[in-house]
Amino acid sequence: MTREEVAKAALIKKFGFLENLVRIQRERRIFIDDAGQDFDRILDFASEDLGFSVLCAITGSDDGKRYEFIYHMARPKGDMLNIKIYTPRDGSRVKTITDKFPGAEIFERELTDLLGVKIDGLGEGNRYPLSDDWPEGEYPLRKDWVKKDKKPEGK
Amino acid sequence: MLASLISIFIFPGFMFLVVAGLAGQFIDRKIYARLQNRIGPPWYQPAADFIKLAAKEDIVPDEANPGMFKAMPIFALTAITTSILYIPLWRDTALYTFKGDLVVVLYLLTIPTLTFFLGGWYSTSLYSKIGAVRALTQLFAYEVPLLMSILAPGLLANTWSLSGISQFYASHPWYWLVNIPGFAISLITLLGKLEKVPFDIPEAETEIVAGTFTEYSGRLMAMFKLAIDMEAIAAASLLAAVYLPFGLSFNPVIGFVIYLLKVLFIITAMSLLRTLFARLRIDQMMSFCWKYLAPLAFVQIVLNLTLKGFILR
Amino acid sequence: MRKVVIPIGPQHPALKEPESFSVTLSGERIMAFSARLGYNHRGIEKACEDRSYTQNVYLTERICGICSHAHSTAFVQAVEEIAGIKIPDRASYIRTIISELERIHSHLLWLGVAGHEIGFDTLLMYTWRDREIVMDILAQITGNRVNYGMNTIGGVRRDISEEQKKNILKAMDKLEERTLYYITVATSERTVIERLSGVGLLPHDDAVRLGAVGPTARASGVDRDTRRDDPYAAYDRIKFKVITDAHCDVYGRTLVRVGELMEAYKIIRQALKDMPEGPISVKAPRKIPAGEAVSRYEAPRGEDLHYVKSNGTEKPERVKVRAPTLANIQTVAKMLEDRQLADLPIVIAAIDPCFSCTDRMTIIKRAGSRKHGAMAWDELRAHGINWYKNKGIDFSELNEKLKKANKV
Amino acid sequence: MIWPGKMLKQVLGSIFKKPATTRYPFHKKELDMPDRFRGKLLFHPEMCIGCKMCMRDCPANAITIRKIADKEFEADIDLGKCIYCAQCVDICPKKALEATKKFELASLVRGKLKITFKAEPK
Repeated sequence: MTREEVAKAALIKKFGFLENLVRIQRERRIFIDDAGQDFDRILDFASEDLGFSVLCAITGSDDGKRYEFIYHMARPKGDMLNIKIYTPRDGSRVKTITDKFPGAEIFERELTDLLGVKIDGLGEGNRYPLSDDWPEGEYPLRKDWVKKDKKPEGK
Repeated sequence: MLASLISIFIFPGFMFLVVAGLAGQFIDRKIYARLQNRIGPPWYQPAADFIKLAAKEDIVPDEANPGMFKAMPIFALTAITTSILYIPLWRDTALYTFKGDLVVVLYLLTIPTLTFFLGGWYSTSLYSKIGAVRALTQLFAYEVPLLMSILAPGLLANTWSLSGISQFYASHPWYWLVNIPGFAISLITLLGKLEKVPFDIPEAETEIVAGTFTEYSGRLMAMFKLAIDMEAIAAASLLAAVYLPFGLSFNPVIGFVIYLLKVLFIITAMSLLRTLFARLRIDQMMSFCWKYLAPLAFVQIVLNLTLKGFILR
Repeated sequence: MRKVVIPIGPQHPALKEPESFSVTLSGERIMAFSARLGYNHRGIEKACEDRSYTQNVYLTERICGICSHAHSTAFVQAVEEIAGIKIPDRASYIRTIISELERIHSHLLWLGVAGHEIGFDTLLMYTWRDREIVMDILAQITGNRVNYGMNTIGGVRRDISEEQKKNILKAMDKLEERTLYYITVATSERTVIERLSGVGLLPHDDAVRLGAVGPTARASGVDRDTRRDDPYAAYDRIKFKVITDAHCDVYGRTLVRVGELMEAYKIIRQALKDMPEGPISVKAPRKIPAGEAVSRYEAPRGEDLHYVKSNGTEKPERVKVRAPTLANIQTVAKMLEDRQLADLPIVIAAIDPCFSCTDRMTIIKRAGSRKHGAMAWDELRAHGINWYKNKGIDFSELNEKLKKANKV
Repeated sequence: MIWPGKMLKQVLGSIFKKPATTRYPFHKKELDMPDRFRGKLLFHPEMCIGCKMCMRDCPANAITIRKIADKEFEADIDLGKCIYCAQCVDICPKKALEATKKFELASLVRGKLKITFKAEPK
């Protein structure tokens, strides 16, 4: 069994419902397609027991119906586990992971600014990356967001 | 009356210092550039910079004390112009001389640093204030070794008059060789006085923008820049008079050329020094000055006193 | 002295790009540090969604000027993975060579900037002079000094000819000699050591906890390198050492970077020797099938991560970029703990920050209302013209002359 | 003890070396761009077949091909928008576009950056 298969088997053994949700896309790339309610426990298990201890990034995207969040976790060996969770578009809330990964703060602020997601438990701090005078309620990465101002053409 | 006005404003006073200061700046920048394998500026660059700055609008910050803010560059210029009158340039006597003028010149040359401090402090900007405090802190570090090493030749000559020192070394050739360690110390501390690398801490641009000069612009900035250039010439003249007191007995033209060569040598040495090092931190600069330079200067003084006591009785 | 808060940025000589830090000082000592990022936000991630894959190769390349090859390679790798394209061997070797040449120019650039930040301009002038050697080589192979435009989906756009091979080898010898010299300077110039060692400490555990990447992490003894751990291009066929250091300070980061320079020369020699003959690209479809991929790349500054999601059309559904600086910036606060203001520029510079990469996105927005007291550009210009007029200097004649000259 | 001034020898040696910098705007002889340089674009109207692949692929929408008569095309290139990636040159099936070595394109007037390559009347 390869390293990826070992990790997959361990995940399924611990969390039965992942049976069809864990996918090995290629060498060193594992995806968990929907971690659902158990996200916290899966994250703990992956980072502590399976060794996916490095948080590389958090991707947030909007597919028109719901928001998708991908937590890219890496192992020093080079394997990458991508854990996905979904939230509904209205009243979207996610719990912060800064208590486990202090480095996640900037990624979570980015989600707040660009997707307008509420992150529960994220402390006060400077916003990132939009400017301070950016209007309320405008979230560029949402699919229904449209550019309002256009730069006037030069003389 | 007319003669003294000419000597104050034209030669060897203000005008001479301006021209020599700009030329000195050019030489310094050109050598610095060539040592770094660059072409460097054309000869008129310092003058062009000065004219450009002088043609700009002066902006005085709302918060600043306008009187102090505007007066400081003028104080700096005045102090330096005054100091050059007491330094023997190409003869063994200066234009004006009295007992103890060495100490007066040293303190006149300290005034520019104080004006940097006050100018920075009264412009009330945070960068300026930090720069001002650094300028003053640095002053306490380099001033002691500088003072001790410059007074040492005077101790040997048994006079604290610059003209007296020149006359003594003119009548006792080769004695100046004793003062070479002091010369080295003065050169290094001079870098601190003129705020050049490795002691450009008060205006370290990557840390505090332009330090004390952050809020200065236009003519006031031009004057400050000019003051630094003139200070370089005045200080180099002082070092030349104290440490390189030879070739003073020729006719004025040859004497003047020799004087220029001495100043050129000192400026070149400073350019070379500032090419070689990284900027120190203020605490490192303090400990360097007090741990190494001050004891060395003290050794120089002891050496000179011993020499005086035993040989020149 | 009471505590003061001083702003470093958005415009500050220590920073080569606009970013804002505020530092609380007590005397010279740093008590607190906070960063406000986002000044370089250009909306690239959003813009990627409106453009085709081919256009996006060039757009991602312009995320950053220094690590342009890193971003475009990471992007095309992700797209190739989704589309199931296997690029020719020669193309992957060429990508490896360009990537190492880029690392060389980036590290030499860093060495110069580090010299400048500690007031050692001579080091800056010398390293940047020698950096021209590798810039010339890059210009010869790819056409330009930065933004090489080398990648395309399915391979590379330009081949390396026999003559260029010889030139590269010659340049490597020259650069190796120069780098050895800089290693001696960095390790035996007293003032440099005084300014670098013990500054910006980032202990191993903190580096791991805060998610540091690249040379910043490796200088804290974290043995991690995407080139070896998650090989891409031709790195799985090339032997190289991963340079680590246990100093944990800016001095260690300098040693890691110069060490990586030496490694890069070896990698390029090896890649040039092993490079097989053959085509340099395969044809890629304009429409990429639905799918997703995560691509990692060891940029000069650390691990660069691109996530691409496609939906079966000509345009991607989502492109996510995690530049190395974003991972590293959070270590700066730790490094600055209890240091002096004078250490701040070099500590920030030591993570080799690239804020353009970090910020990526904008939507251009006209400022609706001017702030009180600020002048608009036209107003400022009119003020300037008037000011000079009052002084008796009139440029209007000169302007007319210039206009005429421009027309001719 | 480690002494400062490690670069002394090299620095002094520089005096006798030719400077690495050039007087750029006055001396341009040294500036020879490599053959693969991607500079200002050149359009050959007689070769264009109007497939508009260049328009489709341009990341900056800097190029516009206009049909003026049967089999006659004009190109508008906005050098202010162009990012000089030369993708249009690569994609053109008839080699109607060419990247030249010209790079000094700065202008005080934005309008000057828009250039039109007219087809010669037949």
